[in-house]
Amino acid sequence: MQTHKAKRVEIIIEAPMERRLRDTLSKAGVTGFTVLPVLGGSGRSGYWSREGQVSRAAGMVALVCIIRPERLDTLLQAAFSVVERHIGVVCITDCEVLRAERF
Amino acid sequence: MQTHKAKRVEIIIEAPMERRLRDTLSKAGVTGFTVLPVLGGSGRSGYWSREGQVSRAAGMVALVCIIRPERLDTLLQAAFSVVERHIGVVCITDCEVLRAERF
Amino acid sequence: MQTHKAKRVEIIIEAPMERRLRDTLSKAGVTGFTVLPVLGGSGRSGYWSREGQVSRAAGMVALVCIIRPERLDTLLQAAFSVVERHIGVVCITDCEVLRAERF
Amino acid sequence: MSGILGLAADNLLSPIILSFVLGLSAALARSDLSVPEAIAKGLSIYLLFAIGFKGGVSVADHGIDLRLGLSLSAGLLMSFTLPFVAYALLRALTGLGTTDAAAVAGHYGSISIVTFVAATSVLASQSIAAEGYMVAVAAVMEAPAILSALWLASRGGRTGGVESGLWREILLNGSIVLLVGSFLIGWATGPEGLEEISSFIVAPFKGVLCLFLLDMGLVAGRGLRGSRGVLGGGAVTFAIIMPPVGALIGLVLGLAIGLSPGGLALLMTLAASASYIAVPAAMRVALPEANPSIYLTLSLGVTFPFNLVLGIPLYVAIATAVTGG
Amino acid sequence: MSGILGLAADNLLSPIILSFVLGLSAALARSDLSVPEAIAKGLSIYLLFAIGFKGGVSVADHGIDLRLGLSLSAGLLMSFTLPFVAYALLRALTGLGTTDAAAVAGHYGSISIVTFVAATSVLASQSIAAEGYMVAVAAVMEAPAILSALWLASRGGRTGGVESGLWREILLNGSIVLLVGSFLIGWATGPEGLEEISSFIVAPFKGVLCLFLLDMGLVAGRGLRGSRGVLGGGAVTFAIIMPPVGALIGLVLGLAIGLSPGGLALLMTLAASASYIAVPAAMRVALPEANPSIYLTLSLGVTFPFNLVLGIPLYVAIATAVTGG
Amino acid sequence: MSGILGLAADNLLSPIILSFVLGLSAALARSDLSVPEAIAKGLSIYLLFAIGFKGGVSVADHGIDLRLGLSLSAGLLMSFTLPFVAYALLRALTGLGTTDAAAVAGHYGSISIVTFVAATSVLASQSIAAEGYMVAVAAVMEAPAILSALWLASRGGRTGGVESGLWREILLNGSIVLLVGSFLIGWATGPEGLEEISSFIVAPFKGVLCLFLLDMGLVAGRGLRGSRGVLGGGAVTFAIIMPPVGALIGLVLGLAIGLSPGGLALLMTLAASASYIAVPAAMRVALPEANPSIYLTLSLGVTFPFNLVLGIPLYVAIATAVTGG
Ligand SMILES: Nc1ncnc2c1ncn2[C@@H]1O[C@H](COP(=O)(O)O)[C@@H](O)[C@H]1O
Ligand SMILES: Nc1ncnc2c1ncn2[C@@H]1O[C@H](COP(=O)(O)O)[C@@H](O)[C@H]1O
Ligand SMILES: Nc1ncnc2c1ncn2[C@@H]1O[C@H](COP(=O)(O)O)[C@@H](O)[C@H]1O
Ligand code: NA
Ligand code: NA
Ligand code: NA
Repeated sequence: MQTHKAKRVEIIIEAPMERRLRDTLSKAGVTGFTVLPVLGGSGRSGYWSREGQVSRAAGMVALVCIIRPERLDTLLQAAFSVVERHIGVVCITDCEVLRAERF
Repeated sequence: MQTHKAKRVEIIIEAPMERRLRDTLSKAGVTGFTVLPVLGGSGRSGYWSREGQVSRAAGMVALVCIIRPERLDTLLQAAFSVVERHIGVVCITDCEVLRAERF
Repeated sequence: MQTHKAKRVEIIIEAPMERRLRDTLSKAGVTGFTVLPVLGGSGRSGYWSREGQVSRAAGMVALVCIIRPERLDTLLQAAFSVVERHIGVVCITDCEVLRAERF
Repeated sequence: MSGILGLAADNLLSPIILSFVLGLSAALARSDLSVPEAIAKGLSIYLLFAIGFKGGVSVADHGIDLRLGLSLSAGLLMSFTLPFVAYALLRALTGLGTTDAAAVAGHYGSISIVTFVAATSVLASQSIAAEGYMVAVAAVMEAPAILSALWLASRGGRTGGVESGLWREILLNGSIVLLVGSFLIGWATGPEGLEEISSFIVAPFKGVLCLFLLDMGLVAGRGLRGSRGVLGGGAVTFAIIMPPVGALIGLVLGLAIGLSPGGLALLMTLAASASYIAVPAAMRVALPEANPSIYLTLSLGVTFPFNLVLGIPLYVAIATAVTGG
Repeated sequence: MSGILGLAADNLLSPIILSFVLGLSAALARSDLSVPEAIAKGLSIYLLFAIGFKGGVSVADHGIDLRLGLSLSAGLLMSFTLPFVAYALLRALTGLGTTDAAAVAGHYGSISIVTFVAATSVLASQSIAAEGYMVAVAAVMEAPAILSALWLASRGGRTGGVESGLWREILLNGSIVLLVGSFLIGWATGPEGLEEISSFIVAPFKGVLCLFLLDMGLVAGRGLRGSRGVLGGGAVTFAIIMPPVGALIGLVLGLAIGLSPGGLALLMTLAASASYIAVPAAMRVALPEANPSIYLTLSLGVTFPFNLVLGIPLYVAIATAVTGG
Repeated sequence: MSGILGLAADNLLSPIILSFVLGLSAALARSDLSVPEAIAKGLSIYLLFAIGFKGGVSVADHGIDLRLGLSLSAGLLMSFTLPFVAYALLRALTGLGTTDAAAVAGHYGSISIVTFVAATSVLASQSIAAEGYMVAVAAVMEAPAILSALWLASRGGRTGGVESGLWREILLNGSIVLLVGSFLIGWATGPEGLEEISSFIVAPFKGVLCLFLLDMGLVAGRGLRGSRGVLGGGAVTFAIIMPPVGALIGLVLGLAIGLSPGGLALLMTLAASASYIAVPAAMRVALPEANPSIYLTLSLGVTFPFNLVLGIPLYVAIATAVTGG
C-alpha cells in the first residue's frame, strides 16, 4: 500500500510533567500524539517501579508522536524546553504511515 | 549476534475495534502481535484520556506487530480494512529481530 | 536540534522473567531501560489476554532499552541468555536521541 | 408543586447528590482528583450485582404476576420507539446531521443503570416499595434502541449493515449479563441468599453509590469541559426536554399496566434516562462517523445530572400523586 | 448418599456457587463481562487477609494443641508426595510427556486457597467448627510440591537445576506472606483485634467471595474456551479423579492426627485442590518448556469447579460421617 | 513515662500497626507481595472521603466555635514556618545542599493524612473526642509549606520562579479537594447523612485502614531498600527529631487556642507528620534538581513509621496529660 515518510518521536517523562509537555506541544502546533503508561524503569537516577510508589506522582509515562519530517525540529525544540531540567528520554525513529493527510 | 530484517507495525485504534482488528489479522494469517494499553491521546478528534471516560469503551489500544518484510503488504491491507472508517494511526518502522524463524 | 545515533531494543517477555532480565542487563552494564505493561498478545503459543489470567504471573511486559550502537551486541547477548528458553520477542530499531551523554 | 420542590431540595442535600456535585465541581475547577478506571469498574460491578440480586430476591419474595410480562413488553416497546421521538425532537431543535442525530437518539431509547439505581435509593429512603422485576425491565431496555438508531442512520444514506458479531456483543455486553445474572441468582437463592450476603450488598450500598457518583461527576465535568463549543443551545435544550417526554410515555404505559407507585417511578426513570455505556460502545463500532463528544456530553453531561437532581424527585412525586400512593 | 446429594444441591443454590456459574457461563457465551485485574487482585488480598486473620484469632482463642505440629507435618508430607501420585496417574491416563506431566503433578501437590476459603464458608454455614491453624497448613502446602515437580521433570533428562533466587521467590510469594502474616497478626491481637475490624473482615466476607468467584468463573471459562482441543479425555479424567484421591489421603492422615470434623474436611479439601497461582508462576520460570494451557486448564478449568460444586460438600459429608460429628 | 510505654505497647499490638509491620517486613524480605496501584488509590479515596465526611458531621453536630478560625490560622502558620525550622535542623545535622534541604524541609511543613487518620483511630479506640474541624486544619496545612520550600531553595541561587499553573495544581490537588469536599458534604448533610452511609464509612473503616497500612508498609520498605546508602545518619536523625519538635510547636499553639485533648493530639500529629503525596509531586515539577530518594525516604521510610508506632501514642499521652483530660 501507499505509505509516506514520517518521524516517530517517543518521549519518556515524569508523570507530573505530562500536562506541561502536552501544553507545550499544543502551543508548538503538535496536536497528534498518544500517551502510554509505564510500569517502571532504570536510568541514572536508579531503578523505580510503580509498586514502590505511594502515588502516581512519581511515575513516568511515554508519549509517542508521529509527525511529518519537516515538523520534527519544531517538535524537538518544544519537547526539549520541557524535558531539559527533568529526567527522561527522547528517541526519534524513521517511520512510514498510511493516510498522510492526518499528520 | 545474528539478526534478521523485519518490519514493526504499530496500530493505534479504538478499544471497541480491537477484537475486530485481531480477527481480521488472524484471517490474513498474521498471528504474532502484542497489544499495549493507552492512557490518552490527541488527534483531529481532540484530546481524550482514560480519566475522562465512563467505560473502557471509548479508550484506545496500541497493537504492535513484527512481521517479515514480504508479508507487510498483506498486513497493511488487512489492517486498513478495519481502520479505514475509524480514528487511529498506522505506523511502520524497519527493524531487526533475533530468532527469525518465529516471524 | 543536534541528535545522536542509537539503537532502540524492545523485548517482550513473560512477566515472571522480568526481574531476571533486569538483573542480567544490569550485570552486563545496561542500566537504562523502561518497562511498559502489555494487555495481551498472540504468537506461536496462541492468544492470551490479561482478562483471562488469574494472576499477573502469566502476563507479559515490554522492556524498551535505548543504547549506543557499539554496546548493542553486549545487550543482545545478555538478553538472549534470558529469553532463549522462553517465549517472547526481541526487536531492534535504529533511532536518534537527544542528550547523548545519557546513554 | 411545592411538595415536589421540597422533595428536590431534600434530594439535593443527600450525600449521594452532593458527591456527584463534588466530582462535577472538582472536574470543572480542573482538579486532578480522579478515581482509577479499575476502581470505577469495580464499583459498577458491585452496583450491578447488588441491584440485580436484590431485584431477584424481591421477585422470589413477592412472586411474579401478570404485570411482569407486560412491563417487559412496555420496556421493549419504549426502547424501540423512544429513539424515533428523540430523533424528531433533535431534527426540530438542533442542526445535527442524520448520523449524529440518529446516534444521539439511540442513547435516549436505552437506559442509564446508575440513574435507575439512584431512583431505587430515593424510593428506599422514602419507604416506597417497587416491583423487583423492574431490574429485568432495565436490562431489556438496554439494547433495542441501538437497532432503531442504526435504522434511522441508514435512512441518511449510510449502508447501515450491522456487522455480524455486533449483535452478540450488544446483547451479551457485561452490564446486561451481570444484571440479568445476578437477578437470576437472587431469584434462585431468595431471602436466605440475601441474608447470607446482605452485609455486603445492602448495608454499604448507599456509601458505594456515593463514591461511584463522585466518579460520575468527575467524568461528566471533564466531558463538559472538553466539549465546550461542540454543543449548541438546541442540543442542550433537547437533553433537558427529552427526559420528561420519555418519563411521560413511561407514565402512561406504567399506569396502563397498573404498576405500584414505586414501579411507576422506576419505569418513568428508565424512559427518561439515557445510556452512556452500552450504546456509545456500539456506536463507536457501527456508526464511527458520529461524533462521540456530542452523544456523550448530552447523555452524561446534561441528561444524567438533570435526572439525578431534578428528574428523579419529580418522577417519584408524580408517580405517587397519580396513583394516590 | 442421598444426604450428600442433598448437601450438594444446597451448595449448588448458594450465591457463591451461582456467582461462579454466572462467570463461567458469561465467559463461555463470549460476553465481554470482565473484572479488572486490579480489582481481582484487591479481592484476593482481602480474602487472604481475612482468612489468615480469622485463623490466627481462632488459635489465640482456643490455644494450640499438639495436633498443630502434626497437621503442619501432614501438610508438608502431602505437598511433597501428592505430585508423585499425580504423576503416576497422569502417565497411566494420558499421553503427556515427562515435562508436562511433572508440571501438572506439581499443581496437585500444592493447594488452591479459594477452594479452601469456599470450604470454610460451607463449614460456617453448617456451624461446623474447625481448627484455626488449618490456614497455616494451607500456607505450608503451597511450595513443597514445586520441588517434587522439578525433581520429576529432571528425571526426564532436563537439567532441573533450580536457579538461585527462585526459591526465595516461591517461599516469599505474596499469597504465602500475606496468609502467614495476617495469621500471625490475628494470633497476636486475638479476639479484641478481631472485634476492631470484624465489620470489615467478617460481615461482608461472603459477598466479597461471590464477586471473587464471579471472576474465577470468567477466568476459568475463558481458559476452557482458549484450550479447546489441547486436552484429551484422559487429562480431564485425571483432573476429576485426582481430587478424591488426594482427599482420601488427607482423610487418612487427618483421622490419624485426630482432627475435628471441620479440620478433617479442610485437610481433605487442601489435599484435593490444585494450585493456579503460585505453582504456575514458578513453572513459567523453572519449566518454560511445559505448556501452560495444560496445567492451567486442568487446575482451574476442571478441578476447581469440580471441588467447588461437588468435592467440598462430599468432603464435608464424609468428614462428619466418619467422625460421627 | 511507663504510661506512655504502655500505650505504645498497646498501640504496637493493634491490627493497624501490625499490618504496617507486615508490609514493611515483606518488602524488606523482597517478597513480591504488592497492592495494585489502583487499589491503593481506591483505598485512599475511601479514607479521605470517610475522614472528611465524619469531620463535617461532627461540626454539624457540635457547631463551630471561635476556635475553628484560630485552629485554621495555627495550621497555616505552622505549615509556613515549620519548613524554616526543618531547614535549620537539616543544615545543622546533615551535609545536604540547599536544594535538597529545602525540598525535604517543605515535606515537614506539610502533613501526612494517613498519620492523621491513624491518630483519629487511636483517639476513637480510647474514646477521646476531638474537634471535627481538625480535618479542615489538615487540609489547609497541605500546601503552604511548598511556598516556603521554594523560597528557601531560591535563596540558594535557583531562579525559584513558580510556574503559573503549579499553584492551581497544588491547591486543587485531589486529596485536598476530596478532603474539603467530603467535609462540606458531611457538614451539609449532618447526622442524618452519616446514618445513611455509616455502614460504609464508619463500620469497616479500621479494616480498610489495615489494608492501606499494609500497602504503606510495602512502599516504605521498598523505598528503604532502594535508597540504602543514599542517606547518612544525620538525615535519619533529623527525620526522628523533627516530628517531636513539630509536635511541641503544635502543642504550644494548641494549648494557646484551648483545644480539647483530642484536638490537641491531632494538631500535634499534623505538625509532626511529613507529606509524601502532595509535596513530592510539586517538588518533581518545581525543584526537579532535588533528589526524590532523599525526601521520600525520610518522610515515608523514617518519619511515617516513627509517628505511627511511637509518635502518636506519645502525642496522645502528652495531650491528655497536659490538659488533664
Ligand atoms: N537508555 C534508556 N532506555 C530507555 N529508557 C530509559 C533509558 N534511560 C532512562 N530511561 C528512562 O528514563 C527514566 C529516567 O532516566 P534517568 O534520567 O537516566 O534517571 C528511567 O527510569 C527510565 O524509565
Ligand atoms: N500524530 C499522531 N501521533 C501519535 N498518535 C496519534 C497521532 N494522531 C492521532 N494519534 C492517536 O490516534 C487517536 C485518534 O486520532 P484522530 O483520528 O486524529 O482523532 C488520538 O487520540 C491519538 O491517540
Ligand atoms: N510477531 C510478533 N509481533 C509482536 N509480538 C509478538 C510477535 N510474536 C509474538 N509476540 C508476543 O510474544 C508473545 C509470545 O509469543 P510466542 O513465543 O510466539 O508464543 C505473544 O503473546 C506476543 O505478545
Ligand atoms: Na431512556
Ligand atoms: Na492438593
Ligand atoms: Na508537618
